[in-house]
Amino acid sequence: MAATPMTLLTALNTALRDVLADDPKTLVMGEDVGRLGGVFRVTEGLQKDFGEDRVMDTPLAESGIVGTAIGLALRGYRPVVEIQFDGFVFPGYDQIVTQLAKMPARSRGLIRLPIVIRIPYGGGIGAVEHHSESPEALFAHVAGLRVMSPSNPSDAYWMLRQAVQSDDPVIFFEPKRRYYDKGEVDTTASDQPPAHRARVVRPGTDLTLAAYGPMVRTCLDAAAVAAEEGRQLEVVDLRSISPVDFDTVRESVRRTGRLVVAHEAPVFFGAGAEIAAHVTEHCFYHLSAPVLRVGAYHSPYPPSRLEDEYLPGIDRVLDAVDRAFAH
Amino acid sequence: MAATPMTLLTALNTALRDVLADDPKTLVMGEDVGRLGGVFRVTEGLQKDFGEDRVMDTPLAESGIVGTAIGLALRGYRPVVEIQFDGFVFPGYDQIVTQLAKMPARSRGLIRLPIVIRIPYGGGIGAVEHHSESPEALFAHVAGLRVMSPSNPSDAYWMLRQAVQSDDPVIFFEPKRRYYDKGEVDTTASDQPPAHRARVVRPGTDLTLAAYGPMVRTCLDAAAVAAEEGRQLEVVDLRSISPVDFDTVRESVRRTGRLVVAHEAPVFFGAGAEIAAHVTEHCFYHLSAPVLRVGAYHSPYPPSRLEDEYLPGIDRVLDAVDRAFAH
Amino acid sequence: MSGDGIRLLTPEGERVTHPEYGLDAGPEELRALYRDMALARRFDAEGVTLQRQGELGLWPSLLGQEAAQVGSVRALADGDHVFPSYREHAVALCRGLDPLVLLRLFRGVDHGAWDPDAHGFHLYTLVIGSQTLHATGYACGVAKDGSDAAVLAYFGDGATSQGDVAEAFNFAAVYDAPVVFFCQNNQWAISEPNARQTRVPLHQRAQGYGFPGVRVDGNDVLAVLAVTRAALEHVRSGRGPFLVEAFTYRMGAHTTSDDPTRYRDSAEVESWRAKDPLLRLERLLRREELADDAFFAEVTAEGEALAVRVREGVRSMPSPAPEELFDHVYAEAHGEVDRERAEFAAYQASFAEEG
Amino acid sequence: MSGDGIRLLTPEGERVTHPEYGLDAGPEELRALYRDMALARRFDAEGVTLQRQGELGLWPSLLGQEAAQVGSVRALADGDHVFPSYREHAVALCRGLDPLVLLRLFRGVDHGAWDPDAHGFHLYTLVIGSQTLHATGYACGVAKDGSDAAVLAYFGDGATSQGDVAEAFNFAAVYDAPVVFFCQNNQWAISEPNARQTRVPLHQRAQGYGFPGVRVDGNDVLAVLAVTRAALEHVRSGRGPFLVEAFTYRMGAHTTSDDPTRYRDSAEVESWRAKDPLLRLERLLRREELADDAFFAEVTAEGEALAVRVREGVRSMPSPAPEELFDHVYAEAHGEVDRERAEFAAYQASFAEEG
Ligand SMILES: Cc1ncc(C[n+]2csc(CCOP(=O)(O)OP(=O)(O)O)c2C)c(N)n1
Ligand SMILES: Cc1ncc(C[n+]2csc(CCOP(=O)(O)OP(=O)(O)O)c2C)c(N)n1
Ligand SMILES: [Mg+2]
Ligand SMILES: [Mg+2]
Repeated sequence: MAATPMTLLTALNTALRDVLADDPKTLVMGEDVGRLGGVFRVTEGLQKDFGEDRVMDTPLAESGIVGTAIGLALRGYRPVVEIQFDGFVFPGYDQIVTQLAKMPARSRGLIRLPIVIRIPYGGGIGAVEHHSESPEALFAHVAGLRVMSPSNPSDAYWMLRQAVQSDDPVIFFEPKRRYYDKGEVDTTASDQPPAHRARVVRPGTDLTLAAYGPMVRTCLDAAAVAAEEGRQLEVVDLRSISPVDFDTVRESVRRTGRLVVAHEAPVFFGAGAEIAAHVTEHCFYHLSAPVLRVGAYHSPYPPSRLEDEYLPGIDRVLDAVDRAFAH
Repeated sequence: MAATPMTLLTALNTALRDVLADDPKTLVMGEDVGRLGGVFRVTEGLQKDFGEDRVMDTPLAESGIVGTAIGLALRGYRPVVEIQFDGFVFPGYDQIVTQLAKMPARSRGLIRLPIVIRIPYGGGIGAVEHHSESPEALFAHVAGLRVMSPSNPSDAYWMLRQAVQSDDPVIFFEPKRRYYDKGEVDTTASDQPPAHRARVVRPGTDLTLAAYGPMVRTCLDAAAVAAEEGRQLEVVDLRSISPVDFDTVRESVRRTGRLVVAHEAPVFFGAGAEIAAHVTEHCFYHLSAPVLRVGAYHSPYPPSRLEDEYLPGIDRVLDAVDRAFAH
Repeated sequence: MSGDGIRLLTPEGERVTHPEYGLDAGPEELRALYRDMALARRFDAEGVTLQRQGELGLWPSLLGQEAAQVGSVRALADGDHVFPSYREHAVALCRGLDPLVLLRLFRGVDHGAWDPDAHGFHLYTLVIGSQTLHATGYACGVAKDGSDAAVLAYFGDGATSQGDVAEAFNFAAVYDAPVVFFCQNNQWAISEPNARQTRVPLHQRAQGYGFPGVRVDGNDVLAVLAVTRAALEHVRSGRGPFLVEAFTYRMGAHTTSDDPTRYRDSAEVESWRAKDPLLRLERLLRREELADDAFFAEVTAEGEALAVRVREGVRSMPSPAPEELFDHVYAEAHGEVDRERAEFAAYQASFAEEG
Repeated sequence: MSGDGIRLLTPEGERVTHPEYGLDAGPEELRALYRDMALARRFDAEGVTLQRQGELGLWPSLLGQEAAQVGSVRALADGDHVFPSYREHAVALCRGLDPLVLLRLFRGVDHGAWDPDAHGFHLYTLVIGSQTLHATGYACGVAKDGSDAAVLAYFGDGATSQGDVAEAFNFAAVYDAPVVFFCQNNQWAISEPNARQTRVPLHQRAQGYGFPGVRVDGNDVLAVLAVTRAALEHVRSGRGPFLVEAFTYRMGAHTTSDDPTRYRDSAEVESWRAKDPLLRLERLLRREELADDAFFAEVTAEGEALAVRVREGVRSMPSPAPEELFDHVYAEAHGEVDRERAEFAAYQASFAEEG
């Protein structure tokens, strides 16, 4: 089968449909994932086709959802959990950090917990409080979790499939403001690189722009603008932030000599810090300028009328690029 | 009154006693803080002297503790909450992140939540799982919280007093393996620098060692060893990691040209990343070597027989120092 | 205690008695309750309209829950304190909150930044269940103060599944906190019916924590008022918390983003329309000739005036200044915020220069 | 249902009947129960001793809770699955876990890394209450599998305050999960007595979630066995969860780090000593001549042999290899772990070179 155009949302739905069909041990669970198909419709139609036993509406309790998913995984199931919005993952954070992340190491590998926790995340959709956050750094610091975020429909499909297949717990951040982005998805092209490999999505020679999830498109757009001004920016889609594919990033930076990291999350203690610190340590003599970070401010996600100021857009990315060249 | 020698533990107990005596709105609450005086005895004798209404044994539920503390603060009280061990803060994480940190900004400053959350943290005491962790980065990334950790008895006393006095929520990390360290405390010397100011605890010229909490002593010991080898390391006790006193760190690094950051927490996405990223950006041309980070590994805190390998000790700090000089 | 719960007014508008709960309400009070509900309903409808017109980002309609909200809030004394969830618009109005202040949240101008002390009405809380713990802590503080104020905490049927609500029940019980837990069981948590949240009627939950819980017909404003009054009296007397389950129905969508036809039958909605809270009070007022057409016309006119004020106010609502991003995060200076504020100012200024 | 709970054997060793619960136990079974309890007690005492000698980092003694643990675990079938807390040493022994494997946790050699499937005995869980949700999810899985296995989840009186336990109760109730929640109410959560955790007897908690809860005399191994059997039968039949509150007493310190004289009276401890679970079964066995001195001597000798094996095994327990730090964090390769493993190896090698 050739590639089909679909939205990122449909790609996710298709991936879930395919994993449910492939493996009877796979389950989908969360608030409103059944009859309603989730508030974003990522799970649309799944309960109808796979039954209430496989696609479970749960009580409204995130700790309960994650905790029971762990129990189901201990029994041999592979739950794919939906957290309704980024800001509502925290009641489940204890189960994620103290149990899901640690139980495999606690048991010296005797226990594996193949659980995927899907979290629609990020802002830019004009939502009320708690519906626009980017808490990925709070998971990446926790050993035992894999943390990833696709930026386009094809990756959404394949990375979710890989996440479900992985025997490790995966926190799967879905860029909700890109749900309706369209792209080609070839559901038969199973020779995909693993989710933890970054991808150069636009080659360039003058500066490396690293991003993941919703900011990849922003960075591509920024690179297009910069190209008009004669600067060739290389854009790296990290795809995964635990682990980070530093090989790809270092290789790029050694060529370009400059790096800007962009994410929606606040800069302070964000993913950009880890990437800047690591790359600087390992590419010290290749850098013509310090690694610069672009992200939100050290302030809670603001009311939506301020989100354009809060979130880094093309202009702020280009401003950082300018500053990197000014060095 | 002149300075008195006391342990860090006694300094904390004295600070709590003094704030309870000074302000009738101050409360102490948590599991076992009353009759028992806390599992470490930080609250010893307080319930006896101030009554059950001011020093409250709570049900065993961290979300409940933090959530009711917020309610008490809304009513005008100033609760000082004890979380029994680092690894048990996570059931309360949702209330801390979504309510405690955000309610002040949510209300545009109409609400202030002067709550201190004390957390004995860090390893090296031969404990079982969940009793040795260093989760401070998971709080520092969250806007609205202040995050600090004293390294010695005098700071323990004064920083805790300042934390209680602050109108902002403070996550107060106590270096439990330093509880029995002794030092001079002058409880009358109220002209203390604010908790968010770092302090150069050992001046030096060749390299800056930045640390906080339990690692300050380790770094001082490392600096003493290095001095014998003719290297003059400057040790900066950060004291606070949200905010970080970058002025002091940059000033030091501009003089020494080299920086090593050490903490017990895992390096990956840890506080060292933020400090390295920031300092590199702002001192790019002053650095003779990349900023190096020393910390634990990306692995859950291990069984105690492995903690000496897991935790950074003097040798690992000195190894990083060597590597910084090798550049 | 099963079925629709304690009732003092039938859907047909007839007053009935209950062995334990009674209400001695004169014509004026009855008319005032009707007016509260009617204004809330009109305000709510305007919220839906404004959202459809793109003036609001979101609106969670209270349609159908007017009696549950008005009956409960009108049981309060001035010094009492309310902890709402996010759908308590009628409660907000009755507490005296300016509706335009409330609408700032839904327009995205702020997060609902009213002064909780001004009206004894805490901020809306969107993280399900969180506020029940704040209410409990606040109530503990009230008791410590020796005040005889009481606290009223609102939450939904879905919220009862959250650990925080269970912890709030237990803390309140252990500390004898003067808090009434008021659950508006509107049968749905977005698309999930009660059966997905609980095995038993929700008021039973209280028994397991050692305090009383009752179910009241949430569409009967008189019963809600009577039961909430009794509950408040109970908690004020130092006997600890009390749970009221108001059995009602969410007539509209969960919010304007929701499409309830995907998950529930219109027959169910229709069956609840017959129990409409306003209609039954109107029937009583008319049958007993406690209000005439002029009264209803007046209330309608008042509602229209409110709607006009709200509409115009929302449309002309100023957006916040971008610098606000940095202003309220901390009470005291924070180096990171200060640095970012300065960078932001410089960045903004660079456009001014360019432009 | 109040007081000490359902009882089939008095502290004086007399069998009594109960209208709902009975136990048809022959001499062999009674002796086996005694042996289980005696071996657990001896093992536990050795744990305390080894900690005092510095061989273990910590030991949470089960002294006094032998009947609660043995009675409940012996009600299980082979394919059933246990989710313990951290004090269920008697349960572990009865499930067939090698005591030396268990002791690795307390020596700091591992975190308690046994294979949960080998004995239907999950890992110890130190974060209070967490395991009740795992048990519930596991039970949901059991039901999905169409298996008639049951799940038994242990937790303490303090744990009942945690939101996770409430959520577990509710999930299990809503999903009709075949799980018995077994609360060992040993009266204390470290220094906090029941009164600081709950307003009502804990078994009542279940009612609020719509499933049965009973209190059993936790120092009466026969009653615990009978009640747990009935509870397991209940959950196996598809009728959803069941809560058993075993009313018992923590005779020792919370753990070896604790000093209970700071917060409780010795008179209270003494009053519970009179209800000793072993003593009362011994009295029964002797009175009814179901066991003789030789039997008791044999059990004592067996206990001593166990203690010797444990002592020697602990002392000669190898420490884990440092590389283990990196081995189990992920099932599949993770770049950060790989890099740190390599750095660690190089760093270790640098000492070897130097030395
Ligand atoms: C912790 C948390 N999880 C999920 C959500 C998303 N959410 C918003 S409202 C809602 C349903 C709430 O139902 P209920 O408590 O019955 O209140 P109602 O909306 O019916 O008034 C959900 C799941 C949330 N706000 N908070
Ligand atoms: C979430 C959490 N908070 C705090 C602790 C510290 N702690 C360990 S045991 C304990 C008391 C537990 O009491 P209970 O549930 O009655 O069990 P018992 O120890 O009596 O067997 C506490 C507070 C913990 N382990 N986990
Ligand atoms: Mg509802
Ligand atoms: Mg106990």
